[in-house]
Amino acid sequence: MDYKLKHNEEVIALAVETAGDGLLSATVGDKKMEVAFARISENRLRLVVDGRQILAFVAETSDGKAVMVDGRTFLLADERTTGTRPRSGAASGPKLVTPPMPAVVTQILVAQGQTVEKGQGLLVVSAMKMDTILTAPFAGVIARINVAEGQKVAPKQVLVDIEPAAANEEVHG
Amino acid sequence: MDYKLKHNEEVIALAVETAGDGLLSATVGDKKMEVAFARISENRLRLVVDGRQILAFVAETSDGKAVMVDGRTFLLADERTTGTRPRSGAASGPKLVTPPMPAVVTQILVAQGQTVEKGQGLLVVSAMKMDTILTAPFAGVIARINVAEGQKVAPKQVLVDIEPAAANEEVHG
Amino acid sequence: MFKKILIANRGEIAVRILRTCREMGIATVAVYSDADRQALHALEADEAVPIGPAEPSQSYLSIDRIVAAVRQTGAQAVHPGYGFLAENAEFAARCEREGIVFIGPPAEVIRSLGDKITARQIMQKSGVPIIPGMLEAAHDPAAWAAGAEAIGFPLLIKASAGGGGKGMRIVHAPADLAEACRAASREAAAAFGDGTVYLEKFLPKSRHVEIQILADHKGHTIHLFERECSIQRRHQKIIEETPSPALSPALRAAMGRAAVAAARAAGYVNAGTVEFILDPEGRFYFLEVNTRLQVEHPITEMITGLDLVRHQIEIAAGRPLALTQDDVCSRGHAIECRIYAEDPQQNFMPSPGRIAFFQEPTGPGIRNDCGVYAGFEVPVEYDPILSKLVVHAETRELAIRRMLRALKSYAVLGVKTPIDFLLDVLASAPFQAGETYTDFIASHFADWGPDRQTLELAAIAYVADAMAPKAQPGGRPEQAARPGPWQTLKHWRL
Amino acid sequence: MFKKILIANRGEIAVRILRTCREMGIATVAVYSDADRQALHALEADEAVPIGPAEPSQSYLSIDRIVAAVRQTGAQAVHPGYGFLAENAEFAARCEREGIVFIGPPAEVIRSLGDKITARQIMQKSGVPIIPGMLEAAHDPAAWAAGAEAIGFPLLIKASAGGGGKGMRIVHAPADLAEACRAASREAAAAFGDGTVYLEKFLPKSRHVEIQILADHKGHTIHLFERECSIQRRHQKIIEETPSPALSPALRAAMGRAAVAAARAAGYVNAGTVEFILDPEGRFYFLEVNTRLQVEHPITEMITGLDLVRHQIEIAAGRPLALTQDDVCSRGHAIECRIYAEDPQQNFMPSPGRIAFFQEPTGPGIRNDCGVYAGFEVPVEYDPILSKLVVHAETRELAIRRMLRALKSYAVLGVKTPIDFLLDVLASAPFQAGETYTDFIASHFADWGPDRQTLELAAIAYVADAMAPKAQPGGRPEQAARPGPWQTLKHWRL
Repeated sequence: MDYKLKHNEEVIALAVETAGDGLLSATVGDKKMEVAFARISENRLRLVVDGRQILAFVAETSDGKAVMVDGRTFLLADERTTGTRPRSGAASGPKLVTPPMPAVVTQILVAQGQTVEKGQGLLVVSAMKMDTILTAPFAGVIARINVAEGQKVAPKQVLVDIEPAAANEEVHG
Repeated sequence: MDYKLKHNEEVIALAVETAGDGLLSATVGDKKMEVAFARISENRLRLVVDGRQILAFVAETSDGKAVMVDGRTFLLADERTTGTRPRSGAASGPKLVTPPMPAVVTQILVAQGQTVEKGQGLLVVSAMKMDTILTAPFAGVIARINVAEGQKVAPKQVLVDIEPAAANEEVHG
Repeated sequence: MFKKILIANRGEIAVRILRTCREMGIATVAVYSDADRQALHALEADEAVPIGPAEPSQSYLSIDRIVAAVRQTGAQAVHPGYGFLAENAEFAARCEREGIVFIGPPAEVIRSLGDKITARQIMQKSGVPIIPGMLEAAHDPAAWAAGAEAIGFPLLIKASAGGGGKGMRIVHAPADLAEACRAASREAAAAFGDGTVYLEKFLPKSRHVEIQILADHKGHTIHLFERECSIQRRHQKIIEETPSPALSPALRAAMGRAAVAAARAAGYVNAGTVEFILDPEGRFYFLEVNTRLQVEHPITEMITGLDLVRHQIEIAAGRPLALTQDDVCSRGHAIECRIYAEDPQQNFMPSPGRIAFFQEPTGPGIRNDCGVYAGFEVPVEYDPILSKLVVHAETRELAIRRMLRALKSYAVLGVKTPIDFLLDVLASAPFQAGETYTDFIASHFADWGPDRQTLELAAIAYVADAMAPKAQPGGRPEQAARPGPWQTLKHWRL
Repeated sequence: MFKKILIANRGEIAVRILRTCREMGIATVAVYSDADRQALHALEADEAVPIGPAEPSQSYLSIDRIVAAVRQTGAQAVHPGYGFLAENAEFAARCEREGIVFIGPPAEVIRSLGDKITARQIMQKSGVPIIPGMLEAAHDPAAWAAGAEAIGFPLLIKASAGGGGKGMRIVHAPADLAEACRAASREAAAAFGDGTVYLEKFLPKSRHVEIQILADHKGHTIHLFERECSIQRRHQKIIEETPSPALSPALRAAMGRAAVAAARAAGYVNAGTVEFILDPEGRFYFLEVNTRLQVEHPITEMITGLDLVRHQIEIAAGRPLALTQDDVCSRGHAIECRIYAEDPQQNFMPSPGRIAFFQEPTGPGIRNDCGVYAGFEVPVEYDPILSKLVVHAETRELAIRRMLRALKSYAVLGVKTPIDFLLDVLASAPFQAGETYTDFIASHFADWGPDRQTLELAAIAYVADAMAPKAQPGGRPEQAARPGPWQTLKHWRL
């Protein structure tokens, strides 16, 4: 069975063969690994990979499975089951006005109908004492402001709609 | 609503009135307590009892609920839902040949058909490096030995049946 | 001694303070905002008082609400922790007026040390070396130019009321000076309500070394050695250690004396920290005094064996400091790693959210000052610190190894943390060589990315998790359910 | 240094040893019996080798199987922990023959110190005070009577090969002597395969004080101060502390010197413990040498800041001990409570079973050496120790308060533990006064029962648990599911 697991923008392809109860072999790139595995508890697995025993911690999150091995945690999602890409500030692309993390809108710097330059500050969001200015991804006119000051917002949520100035297509989300 | 909770051999009677969502008043003996409560997680509850906040830990076990408050753990069972008494070495009574805790039979000291005195050693069980000799609760004849050396045994399990010597009724369990 | 203390803070520091209170037999009152109903500090206290909405200005920063909570519960003293109202002179003064003991220095001391220009003046008068630069505020381009002329470039613009990097600018050339000063002043005015800025020499290759001090009401002042805090991201410390790899015994003694002199000059009472900049030639300069318990105080506790919070409370209760300088000795080496909810791959952007799984490291010489638990929703409104992982061992090398082991066994799933980043920093040659300068992360870890090989193992774990039978409703995995003697027993004759 | 070490033990001590190995960069091999497939030590090691059925004689006590596991994994050294094969001279000799490093003293030293009569002879020859009594084995009533005549009553019969209270009898009158000797001899023969007994004076009001020693291959031997281990139930320690409340600095120095002399006399190498009986007049007598890491070694680590397991491994690797006696100093006070799976209400009867919920205490100065976790089935076959809770603080009083706080936050549900019993012992006046004699529990806590008032609170918690909404399948309690902004967000336009 093949798995395609997304990690950030990258896809890790594994060719997996089961080799009896609690045994599998996995090929990643040109590396083949023999693996024995067993569940210890809901969130803990015991793996033996090429003779070395590893405790892995796994938990479901809203964006996929968080998997920790040797103190390193990765957010992985099965490409087959994810319609959209895993959430990520970078992944949302430069065309949307959306916060990079869950945050609170602390200041709105523009008004509906206002013309903005590319890179102009539109609003300030704050998360955990860190302020971030969200800027216009392209020049245009503010078509709609979808949030108010004090409001909680989340990644992928479009905070401001901009009507592009030039021949650009309109971008919502 | 009234609760009768068993703790060892004792029954604790609580008269409980609910006073809205997450509020109750409980009377134990002649003491009435006002209680606010909320669940934090599967095994943790937050209580405010007469103004003092308490974290309580609760888990289901095979013998009832284990409840920890201030470092003290109690095994409690609702009398209405427990047909038998909570397991306890003492509770099993002196008439049965049964181990006080889960254990392994390490030695059998008598044979079927043998006559035994009250207090005579019948077998040795061992748990966690501690040996315990189980003795005859009354004089009689060994009717049946229900276990073998090396076997795991648990409380309430009758290891040896004794036919009473005198007018005693036969006791199985 | 106090019967009841209110802790005007949240998270790990509130939890840490209430534990010492409990050990001292003092009842504890927690305060919590709407976002913190289920926060650990609110759960673990003897009483917990709601003080308003999530927004800090309406809860943890609201002097009126904190004072009302003190009145309501009958607490005799307030411990402010760090952050929030900890260095707010107005709060300390209000407590003084209302007869509530503020566990920290007098309001007047907080006020004068909180103004950086005033603090520089105090230090200079008492012979504590300060960074070359201005001793007066400057409000116009002419004054800035004159100051810059005397100091030389590169220089640093700083806000006198400042902190946390706000209103701070590095200027490399005279042409940029005026505009940078104006921008810094605007930023300072917005952040602190005071746009006053001043100029200092910028010391590019430097270390941040601070000295812990303790002073009682009788003026008896001692220091508890240094903490090296050079490793920072976004002007915030992320790894601290003590002893500093840069200090000789003679330099340590000199800095300790300077810190005690600085505290005495300011009329300091209670626990405080004197921060210094240390240049590569071993010259040190006063930076500022933090008039509160420092985030990184646990490493000092590890090497001295002292409970700083207990000493704070005892001093606040008017007791004389029983320790002399000679009583205090340093043993071994301690390191702290701050475990923030943040993404080291995205410029340490905050990462609030629900903690789906949480397992703390344990073992000899490991301490984790923690404010969260599995199932807790880390709020977006507050500082992203989840816990401070602290180790203590016989030597620096052993402490690093212990920290590596501890980090490798620390599972935080559901929010991002810098644990894997910290693993790579601790394992790096420059860190192990003690080359800990303030530009450390920019110099060595600017383009850090996660470990490839472990990513592959994690992918395998993902697959194994999908394949391994899941837990039954009872919470017991199926695996453990293969019939063993204990399962079988249930069906036996009872 | 070794590349790989096999840990021939289980539970908390195996976990503790493998952590130090990991910090030293040494790969670890765990061994486990069928009952321990899911045991923590087997999960945390780099490799885990099954060695047979649950029955100790066929797994952890099987020299052949342990040696086979060493061969199979290529380990260079074996750490035996405590118990099982730790003081088995035959196992140490087998390792020596096979070129496997045994992390402990030479087999010959284990052998001679394991025989109590031989050990007494060695000590007497080198001037270490021994308990008045016989220096030769006695096998018949005439010899017993002669010995008793010289010693006086009450006296103690002891098995020369003995330990753990087996083959031990107190005799108060000459009439009981012969029969008691015969019974003790039978018991010793059954337990140790050697029925040799001897007689000693019985010291009724005494303390058990032991000295930790470290010795390298060059004969350099130091001591790491004492541990007071008087509080015992069923001849097993349950609370240990250091410093002992009974020792003056002069007595501490004298006992330290005696312990070093004892170690030297025996040709001791590696870590060991010299046990003494201390009478109320401050006279001390050699009891025995434990030729292994002691269960209660963590309290010594707390006050000295040293990692004893690391020193054991370094000595075993042939390194000279870098420490001198003057390098070692004691700081603060440390206490250990042993958390057994046992029922303090039923004469500390073992209580194996499944741990349904488990939450360890945390905070400054707290260490919990632990071998179990939530969901683990504590096996019936082995020692009932679950963990050792250790605290360290500035003074004895503060250490007691810290331990009380730690115990109050330690949740072990599913098996019985003595946590509430320990709470009452630590809070008692005789314990706080340092009146810790070996008869402590019999004298003060013979009819202990659980706290009534807390039982009522627990009953209320039972009711609240029945009433509070239970978790949804996702593991999140319904309570947290009241719609907040983060829930709502999911339905927003993406």
